[in-house]
Amino acid sequence: MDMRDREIQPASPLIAPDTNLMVPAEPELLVETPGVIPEAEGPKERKPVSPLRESLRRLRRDKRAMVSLGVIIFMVLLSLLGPFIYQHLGGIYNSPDNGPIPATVYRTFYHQELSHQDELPSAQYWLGTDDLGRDILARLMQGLLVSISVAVLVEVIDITMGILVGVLAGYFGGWIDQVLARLTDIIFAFPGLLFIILLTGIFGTWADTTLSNVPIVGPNGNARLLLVSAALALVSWPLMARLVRGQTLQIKEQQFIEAARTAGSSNLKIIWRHIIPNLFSIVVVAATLDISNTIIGEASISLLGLGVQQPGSSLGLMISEASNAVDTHPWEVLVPSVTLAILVLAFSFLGDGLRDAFDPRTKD
Amino acid sequence: MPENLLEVNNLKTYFFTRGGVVKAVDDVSFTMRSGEALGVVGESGCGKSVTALSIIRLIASPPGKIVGGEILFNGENILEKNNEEMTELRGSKISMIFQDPMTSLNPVFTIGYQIAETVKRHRKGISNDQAWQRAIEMLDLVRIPDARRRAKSYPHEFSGGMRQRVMIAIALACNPQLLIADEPTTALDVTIQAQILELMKGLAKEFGTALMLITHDLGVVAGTCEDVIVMYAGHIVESAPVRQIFQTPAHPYTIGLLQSIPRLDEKRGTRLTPIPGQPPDLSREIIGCPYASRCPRVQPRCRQERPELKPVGRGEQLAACFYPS
Amino acid sequence: MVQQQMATSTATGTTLVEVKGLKVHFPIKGGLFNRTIAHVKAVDGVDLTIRRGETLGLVGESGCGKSTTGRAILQLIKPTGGSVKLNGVELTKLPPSELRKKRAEMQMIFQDPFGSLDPRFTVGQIIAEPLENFKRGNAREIREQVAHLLEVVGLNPYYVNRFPHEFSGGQRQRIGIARALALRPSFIVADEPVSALDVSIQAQVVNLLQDLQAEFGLTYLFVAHNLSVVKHISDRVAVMYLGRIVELAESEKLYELPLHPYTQALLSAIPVPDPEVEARRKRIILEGDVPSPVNPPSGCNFHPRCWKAQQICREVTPPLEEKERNHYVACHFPG
Amino acid sequence: MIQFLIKRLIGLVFVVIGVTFITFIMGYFAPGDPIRTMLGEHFSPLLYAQLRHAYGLDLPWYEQYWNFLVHLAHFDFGYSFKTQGRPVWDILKDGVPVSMELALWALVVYLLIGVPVGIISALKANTWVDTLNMGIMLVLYAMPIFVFCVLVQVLIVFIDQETGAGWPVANWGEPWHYTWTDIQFKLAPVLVFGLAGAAYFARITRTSMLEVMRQDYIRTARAKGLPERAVIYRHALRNALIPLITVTGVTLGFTITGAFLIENIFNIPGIGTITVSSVLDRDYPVIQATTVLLAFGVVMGNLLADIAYTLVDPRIKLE
Repeated sequence: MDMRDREIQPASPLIAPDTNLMVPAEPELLVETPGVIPEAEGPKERKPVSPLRESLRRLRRDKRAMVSLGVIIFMVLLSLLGPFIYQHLGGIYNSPDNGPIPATVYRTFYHQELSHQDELPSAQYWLGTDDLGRDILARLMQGLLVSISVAVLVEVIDITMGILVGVLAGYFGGWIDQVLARLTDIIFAFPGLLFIILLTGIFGTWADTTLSNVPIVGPNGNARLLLVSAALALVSWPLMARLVRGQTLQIKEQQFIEAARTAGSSNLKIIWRHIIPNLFSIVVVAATLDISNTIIGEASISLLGLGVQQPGSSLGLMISEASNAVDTHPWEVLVPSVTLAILVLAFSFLGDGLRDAFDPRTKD
Repeated sequence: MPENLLEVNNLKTYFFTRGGVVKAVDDVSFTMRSGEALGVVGESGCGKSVTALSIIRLIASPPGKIVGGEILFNGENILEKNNEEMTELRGSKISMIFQDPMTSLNPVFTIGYQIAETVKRHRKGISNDQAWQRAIEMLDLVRIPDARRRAKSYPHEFSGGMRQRVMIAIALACNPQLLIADEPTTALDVTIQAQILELMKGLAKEFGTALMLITHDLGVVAGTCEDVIVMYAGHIVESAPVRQIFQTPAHPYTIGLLQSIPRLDEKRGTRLTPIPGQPPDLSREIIGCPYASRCPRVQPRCRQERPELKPVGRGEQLAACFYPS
Repeated sequence: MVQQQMATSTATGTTLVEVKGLKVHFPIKGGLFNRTIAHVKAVDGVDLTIRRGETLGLVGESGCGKSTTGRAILQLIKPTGGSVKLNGVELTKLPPSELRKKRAEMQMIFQDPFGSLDPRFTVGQIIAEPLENFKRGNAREIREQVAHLLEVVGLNPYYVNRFPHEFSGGQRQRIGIARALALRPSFIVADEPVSALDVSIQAQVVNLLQDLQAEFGLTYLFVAHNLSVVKHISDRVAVMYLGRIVELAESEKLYELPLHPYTQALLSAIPVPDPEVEARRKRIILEGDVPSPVNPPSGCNFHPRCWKAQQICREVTPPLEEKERNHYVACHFPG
Repeated sequence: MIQFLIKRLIGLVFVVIGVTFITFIMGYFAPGDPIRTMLGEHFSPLLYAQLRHAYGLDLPWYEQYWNFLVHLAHFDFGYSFKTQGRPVWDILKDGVPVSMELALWALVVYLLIGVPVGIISALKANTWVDTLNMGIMLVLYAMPIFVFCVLVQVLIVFIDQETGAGWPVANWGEPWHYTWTDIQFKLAPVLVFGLAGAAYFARITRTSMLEVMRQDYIRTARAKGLPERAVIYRHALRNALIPLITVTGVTLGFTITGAFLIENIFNIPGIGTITVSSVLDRDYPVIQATTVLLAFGVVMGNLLADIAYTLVDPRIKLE
């Protein structure tokens, strides 16, 4: 998971930085200058095209990215609204163990219906049940909710810290830059997953007791999610900061920064109005690609038994539970695996699409 | 032996891009004699580099493609040659040097190797040692001091001017008949430019090589070339011996160019006469003369018909204008 | 006639900018503990006075420190040493807030028409930025000023909401000029303002700069490597070599009678678009490259390439002295 | 060169100290008492005190850390908490060869598949060959590695059921032995691991190759009349491979991280499995040791890559 981040490091000679900052190398062959205004031409009704609008237009033409965006929106809606709709669509079931129970009970992700173990999809359980008779679809939707919440939480921290530290380090240099450099050195030598394993492994039981009182996320064995998120954010923000730092250094060298200083703008204003808006595209791309890492990271931790605990659900936990019986019930391991793969691929494709949209030249 | 070393007839090189077809070179014809020094002048985007790359058949394809015309080199049409025959020709009969000496040499090979490689490629049966000796000889010729030792250096150990000398050494190593120099001094300082031009001129004479010098700098042409071609928007607008171009320019664009650049020997207080507007977008269809929108002498006819390159009555001078001066 | 008037007016003009012993040394880090192991002496003791209303050309080959000099005068690069006075006020010792106020009086026009405009700002925002910083009016007044400035530089105010990438190089350079004019500065450093433009567009911008100077009474420091353009636009020209000024004279005089060997070589190296002149001219072809500013040659730093060099040139740095009236040269054997 | 090495070695020591310090601090502040866990419900206070002293846990934290560093300098990782008195090295020594074998073969697959696929894609850029190649590589690259493992397992199960073959879905053979049974065990994990990395290498190689093919010196090589073969394999490839050296160094981090999951799913008794179980058991000395080993491996990998880089690229001087 470390490697994914590398691919967008500006330090690498392979990757072209934000186009909008670049002078076209070969004007003679540069034919795609979007409609330069000819001097002879009088004022015409034509909307000004901002670089952002231009990028979004390119993104809309990218089928793969748009399908991915659709998949992501669908998964988000599924995880948020899915359980309520799903529980309304089922009738009363007469359980041999529990008597008559409504769908709001047996279609929850934690209800164990031992009369229905290891079943394939049916009208009652749309995606079948697991070895404890729990509804796989319900668990899947809960797992998605976990993945997406962790992703959002981690990215918020990641972007905030990354921009804050990265811009300060890049713009002012000095001790912040030194600290950041040392920090990223250590993180590169300390494989992210290993660190997260240590943190969650060592503080997991503590989190179970202390953090389970936190509202919303606390109950249902999800207490460790906060810990997992914190751990994921802790290893991802220095990389974001390094990326931002590199980009800031590049923007800082642009003449428009010097021009702003000549125009009497203070450092704060230059950072706020010139540096940060120009970081927008690279941060959005990096964050989108990083969501994939975060989701994989959370799933990996749960897979290793250090994340979400029973009776909670997570895609990683589902895979881990089902993989013991992969030779007898492959269906149970396929469902969460494929869902996870689709979710992660969607974010990767969207990230790739965003990168191309912001910088059409990378697409060769 | 044919009369002309090079004869370009109705050359058309287009670029097929998402934004449309860019007619970078559109119906260009000219000739070069053996040993002649020809200057091709024009602003960026006028098609001068594309013309040169078409002659040596190094147009990046896609998006570029030579869609029409013929290029006769020693009477043979280059456009009909296959790839293998073309590689035989490149570097031995036709050589080319490029604008940016900083990036034109491969950073991981020594200077000597890069010269010797060309020699090895084109001289059948030459030994590695002999090729290396030739490399050192060439480095001496382009006046790189201590050539024997410097041959083992890598490009990054050389300055821009020195690297351009190495490029000249590579280009001339096999005694080519034609040397195409695409803005060879644009990236260099004036004092270095003077060194390089002097060297190139001298060596071309010595080797009997015809020189095609592509530049945007009219001054460079004036001191180096015998004949001049002026290009604009993919067309040749004027061609003439160097003295005529500067003394009696016929095309309004040539006149405009001459009046818009400050001269070192001008009297103070003179004012420049700029050419208004900017060159046309080549991805759009141009009807009539491409210079019509900027021309001070424009007539209705110029906007409808495209003028052909015709003699303007002063010997070898040709201009593509209905109303030449 | 015109010529003479100009000469006298510049001769009597009062001093606007005074530069003394300006030095800019950039440290090179390296070694085991990333300590400074050497300095790039980009600017190494420059003295200049710029008179009110004149254009002083600053010319030299790449790496000679001419752009750094311009930036150091504007305090965009902190000078390592020396003094810069604008209207009698010492700029190098001003605290940052005071310096920011001073920026209204001194502006810059940049080389790169692509990189000098923030791609995410509209033309209006770009030109309004200095006006907002200095609170020159409310939103409506600033809008009016921006529209006026666009007209002044020959652009249609209709395009105020367009983004830089929708303009050609020449048009962008006009936008940059409008921004520099916004605060009505008295002094403008133009750093290679036309070198990124096509020849036919260069003349448009050069003429515009001259017109604006007449209209607003501007003082220019015109930095460029193209001596023909510098000579055309400047009243006086200073020639730089390896961080020092080697010759300074009225532009006509410098061309007619250069005193420093480097200036002579430089002038003779510039091609003139006239085959007759080219055929007649005698070329001085300099040997070798410009030495590294990390380790400049001792004494007169031009001596390794100079055909007149004597022992004294290797040992003693010649000072910039007035050898003729208003003609300064730093050479032991001028002429 | 010497100066560069010294500089890098100082950096290496710094990083190892940083890594161990973080791990140590985490262990020190971890909730719970390892000795108490070790002794179970019933114990005498005397025994408790003795053990605490034996493991040095009664010292202030800085002394504990200092002792750890001193021992580390002698390659002494101390004793395990879980299995009392067993040296940590004794626990690790079975896992290390297994993990190294897995990583080494995976690296071979990275290079042997990833690099050629990347080159082919770059040379056929934007044709169907490229699109297909890169489509597959993108999926392999973006998919979580353990999902890939699981899918392969499902596939093996399916094939076993259909053909009656007894291909194993888990476990590892004898390290560095290659009988047919060993190969059967090792093939799936190595391929899964290798292909995931190969996808990354293919992408990097393609980008790098395309970048190089655009360079001016490639045009020069063509203008010299070199045949396309020489242009690509002599002039382009040599330059395109330079960034790959750095990537290979960086990949070690990925290889280690990936190994944790692969070993978990395929039930391979490597260092990853040992780490995870020692974390679950809170066996700090073992955790410390594995962390140091892995961090050391990564840093050494980067160092070797740096040295290799300078050997290939004449522009870089080690200063």
